[in-house]
Amino acid sequence: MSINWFKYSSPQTFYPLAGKMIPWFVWLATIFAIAGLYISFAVAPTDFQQGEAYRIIFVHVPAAWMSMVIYIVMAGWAALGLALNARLSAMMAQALAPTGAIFTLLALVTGSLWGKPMWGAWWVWDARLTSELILLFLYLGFIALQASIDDPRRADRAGALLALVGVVNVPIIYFSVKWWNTLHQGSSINMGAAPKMAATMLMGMLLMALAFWMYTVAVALMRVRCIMLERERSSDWVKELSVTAGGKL
Amino acid sequence: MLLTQGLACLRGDRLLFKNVEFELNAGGLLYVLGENGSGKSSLLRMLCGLMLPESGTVFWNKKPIKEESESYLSNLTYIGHLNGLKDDLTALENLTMSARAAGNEVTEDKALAALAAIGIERCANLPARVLSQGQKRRVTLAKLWLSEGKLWILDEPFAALDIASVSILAAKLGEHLSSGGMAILTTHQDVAIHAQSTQTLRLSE
Amino acid sequence: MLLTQGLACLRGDRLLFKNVEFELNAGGLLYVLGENGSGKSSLLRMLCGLMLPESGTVFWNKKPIKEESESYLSNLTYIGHLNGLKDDLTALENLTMSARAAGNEVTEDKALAALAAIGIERCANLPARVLSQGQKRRVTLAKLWLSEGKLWILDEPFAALDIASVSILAAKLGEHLSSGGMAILTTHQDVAIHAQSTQTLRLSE
Amino acid sequence: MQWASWSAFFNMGGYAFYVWFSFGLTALCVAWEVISLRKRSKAALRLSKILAQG
Amino acid sequence: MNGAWMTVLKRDLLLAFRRRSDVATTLFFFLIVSSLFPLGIGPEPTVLSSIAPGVLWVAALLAGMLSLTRLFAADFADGSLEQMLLAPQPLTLLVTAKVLAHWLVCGLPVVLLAPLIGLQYALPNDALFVLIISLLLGTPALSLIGAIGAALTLGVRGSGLLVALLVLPLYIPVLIFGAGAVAASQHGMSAQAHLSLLAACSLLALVLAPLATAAALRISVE
Amino acid sequence: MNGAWMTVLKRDLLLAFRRRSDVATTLFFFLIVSSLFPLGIGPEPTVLSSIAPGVLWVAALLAGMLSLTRLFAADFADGSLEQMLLAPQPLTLLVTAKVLAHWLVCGLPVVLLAPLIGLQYALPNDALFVLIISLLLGTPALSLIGAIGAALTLGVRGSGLLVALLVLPLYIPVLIFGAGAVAASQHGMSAQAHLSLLAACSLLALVLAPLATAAALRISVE
Ligand code: HEM
Ligand SMILES: Nc1ncnc2c1ncn2[C@@H]1O[C@H](COP(=O)(O)OP(=O)(O)OP(=O)(O)O)[C@@H](O)[C@H]1O
Ligand SMILES: Nc1ncnc2c1ncn2[C@@H]1O[C@H](COP(=O)(O)OP(=O)(O)OP(=O)(O)O)[C@@H](O)[C@H]1O
Ligand SMILES: [Mg+2]
Ligand SMILES: [Mg+2]
Repeated sequence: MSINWFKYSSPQTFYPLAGKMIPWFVWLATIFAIAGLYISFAVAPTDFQQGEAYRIIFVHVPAAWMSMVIYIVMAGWAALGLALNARLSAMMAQALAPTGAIFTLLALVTGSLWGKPMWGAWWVWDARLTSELILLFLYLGFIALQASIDDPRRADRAGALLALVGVVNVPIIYFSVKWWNTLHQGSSINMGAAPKMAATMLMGMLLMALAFWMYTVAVALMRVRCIMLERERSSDWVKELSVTAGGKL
Repeated sequence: MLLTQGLACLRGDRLLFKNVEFELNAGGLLYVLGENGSGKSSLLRMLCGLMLPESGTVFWNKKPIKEESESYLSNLTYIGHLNGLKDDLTALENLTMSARAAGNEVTEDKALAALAAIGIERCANLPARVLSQGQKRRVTLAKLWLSEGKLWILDEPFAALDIASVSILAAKLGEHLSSGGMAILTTHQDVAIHAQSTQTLRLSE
Repeated sequence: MLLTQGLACLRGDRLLFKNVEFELNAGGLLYVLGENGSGKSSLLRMLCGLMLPESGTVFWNKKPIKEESESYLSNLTYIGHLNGLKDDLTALENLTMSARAAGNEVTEDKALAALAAIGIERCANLPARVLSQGQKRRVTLAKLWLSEGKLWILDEPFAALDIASVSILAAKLGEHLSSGGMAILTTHQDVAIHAQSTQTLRLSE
Repeated sequence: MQWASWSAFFNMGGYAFYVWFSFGLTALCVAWEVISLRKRSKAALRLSKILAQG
Repeated sequence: MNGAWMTVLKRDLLLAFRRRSDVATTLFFFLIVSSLFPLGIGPEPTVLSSIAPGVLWVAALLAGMLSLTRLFAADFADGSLEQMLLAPQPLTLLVTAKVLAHWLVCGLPVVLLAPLIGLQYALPNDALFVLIISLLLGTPALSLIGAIGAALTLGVRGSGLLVALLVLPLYIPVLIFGAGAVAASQHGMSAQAHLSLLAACSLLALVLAPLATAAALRISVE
Repeated sequence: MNGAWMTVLKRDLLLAFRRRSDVATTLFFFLIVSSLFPLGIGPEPTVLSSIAPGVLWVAALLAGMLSLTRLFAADFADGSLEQMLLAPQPLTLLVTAKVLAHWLVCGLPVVLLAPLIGLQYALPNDALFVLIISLLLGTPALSLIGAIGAALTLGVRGSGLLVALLVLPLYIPVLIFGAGAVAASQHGMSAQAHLSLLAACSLLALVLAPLATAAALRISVE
């Protein structure tokens, strides 16, 4: 109760605060990543069916998880920004989108790289794959919309609305895609058939997911700082900052 | 009846104005003056609720217009820089349909009378696309003769009008004010309007 | 050197002007005056060959400009209502590229000097989108300092300029004329330009 | 330990291309994102410095 | 209330009537796009009829989407949109009137033209019938969802393709159920389930899309 | 002469780089449209691979055409087009520079992205290779022909779909030879003949289209 949230939600005070938080998240991400990589390459045993290729799971699944989590978090920030007319929330939503898109892309690419040796095809029109592809389109739409509106306040609100519409649609899309696949013909491949995961594998995936998560926070904070600098370019605090930081440039 | 508190407007990264405050009561007229680009149109759009203020509130009958939206809007008549005419509809169709779309059930006769009042009944059946700039403006302004709202917000209503039409419009404004209406205008011209109380708000950079 | 015979201009179904004739020789300055909408810009565009005249001909060195197109165009510098700046390029990039695209090989230093001459070297590296109206106009006009053409056709070059820039530009025009150039201007402002021979062409409805 | 030798490790049971491409691409994306953000922040500061001094 | 709604609908229909050529353009686009495929794929009737549901639905979807860019653009440019926002009637309601007018003018003709193209693709009769029904049930959802995109991209630069990027992913469920219905009937199965889902999509869109569109319009006008 | 040409090319490329998101939109449109078809038609790999040439070519064609509306629009609005017309260099030449820039920015990426989508459609490797070659040979013709349409519709209202009407019929030969080449290689035949015809189309367009575009630009600017 005693914290004045409005104080922290002004860019001028949040900028240095974010600057202090970033190193912490970077460290956490590094530690989790080292632990996760250690488990994925040194501890986890070879899979008797898939051989070593299954180790892709340690980036694929966390990336797929993050791609979905980030979209939800992004829409949450967007909704908050729309409801409270809070600029910082909208900026956070904007800062998360590119990272979300990157993880979606990584899930797709690593999935394909896994699919080729396992299924013999780079791509099949499976429900999960297809809906991940559509998620990528949703991210790209959000980014493109914001990039093509010059007035930042309008860009924020338009983007937020789009993110919300997307969130309503994601489950519909997911189920329709599932239906589409099962009604036409049984897909010959079923990803659920992956072997029961040993605890070590789960551990590795969780650690990698945590690393990605911390990385996401750090990068989002970095990006939100850039957005603040660009938007408040002509405000006094940015000018002051740019002059004092000038020596380092 | 219309009251503002601490209005501020940010466009791009420029603060156009801040702390704009005034009170407008029945019969009152408010001029908003300033150079090109000083934020007059932005202020009027804020008063209508088309733009959200960066900070501050607009009150109608003591309540924020956000909460009183329906009663406020049914009392408001706004005419902006844009005429809102459809090139492919005739002057009469334009006037009738825009009044009806705003929830004001007017007959064709009434609309024709309004066009006559501002002196363009001759053009009633011409498509808007062939009208001259001033004639277009007058079709738009004819809406004022049909309006039942108390508050008129007009952005440069005299622009593009010839002298005769300016005085017709000024007389209409005087009549509206003397019957207890309110009006907010921007203008770059000097026009005499008869009002009980006249205020001036000057925006500057 | 520039001569017109019986120029007429039809816009929509309105005859804006007809029988416009003049002769402009080295060192000569021609003012084109008239109300808004009287056809000044249309005339200048005709002189450039951007618009075909309804009737009449424009001659450059005694030959119709259609036949002499390449030599005419390489002697011509036209600045219209529109600035022709790209929002996403910097002022310097805009200036250099537009000069080069017109076949005038300029170095960056020369372009910078031109910007400095008209007093906006400070903005050289800002994207055009963040410039003010007057600054944009000045970036466009800086082209005159790079121009090697004999004939300058300028549509309201003084609009949106502040007083200092107006006198800089007027001095540049005087210099151009005294070194044997020619200029055709439209303007609504009263600016003193030093010229050997000054003509005035008034368009009216 | 799983691996008989470093070369076995790098060979990934014959799936080297797929595994290392996946992990490598991920690392590349992370590095690119961080570097481009640093660049962007510097550019923003430089521009507002021009604005502040000009 | 009702009067304002009817007026908006009537005005848009009248305008469309005065601008018949614009309407015709949408139809031609649909026609041309769906005729391009036989040219690209080859004249084999069995192949053509097996891909017909998908191709026709995608063509309908593209035609609808591209005609949508115009839905609010003219109103935005000439100031009518501002006046609509200032009407005391709820904006959501007026939006439905505009979308209905758009559907009557761009959606319905496509529905009526589709069987003709279906014939070119050698679709059997009952599949043609299901095609019409599915388009009737599905195209309203396309118009409604598309309206959100059109409202969001008002006054945005380079908007032509941006609408596509925003709207096409949201169209996917409609496409799946719509094409699925026709394909099911082609394979002798019942199209019932798909058609019900399609209707559900349209209903949901009818409830939610006008709200979102109204919000988007308010943002764009600012 | 060469300098002006290079400058126009460089400027357009630089602008495209500064407006990356606009460029990306074209690519995404291509991606989305070609992903819609499997959703409409079904996931069966054999069916998909048999229609892949046609679908990919039609999608490339639509993406190219829709991105074309922008080719001269910005120059027209900000006055650079006037200045281009007044340059002493022949307008036809400068037009080729602009079209080349457009192709590098919108056509080439589509060519490079196509094999990726071809993989999704289960195209075999040599068909993928022919696909790339055919797109490389054919897309320049698309850009060149589309430029005529873009120039003709400058400043005309509702131009989005009008361009389509003007341009799509002219695209048909390119589509037939392009898709034909890929289909031929899929069926184990030589794609040589189709590819030569495609190259001929592009050459012909290279000779004629800039002339027509320059003429159209002069008319539009008046
Ligand atoms: C382009 C191809 C692929 C894409 C887009 C993709 C997408 C996804 C997504 C979105 C998830 C998260 C789903 C969830 O947690 O509910 C996931 C999880 C997973 N994927 Fe993939 N995938 C692809 C290919 C593959 C392949 C080829 C395999 C293995 C043969 C695979 C195995 C898995 C496994 C085992 C999981 C974890 C399942 C779970 O946690 O329940 N994926 N993938
Ligand atoms: N979307 C926007 N982004 C950035 N700046 C804007 C935007 N819209 C308007 N402006 C700027 O806001 C300022 C105020 O505009 P406004 O239309 O309110 O001026 P005005 O006082 O009505 O001028 P006029 O007398 O010309 O009508 C202008 O300088 C304009 O450039
Ligand atoms: N395409 C067109 N069709 C019909 N009429 C046009 C067209 N273009 C311009 N006009 C009309 O031609 C007239 C002359 O326009 P022009 O731009 O030459 O005027 P001007 O003298 O330069 O005015 P200003 O002082 O405002 O610049 C105007 O009345 C305009 O309405
Ligand atoms: Mg104004
Ligand atoms: Mg003029």
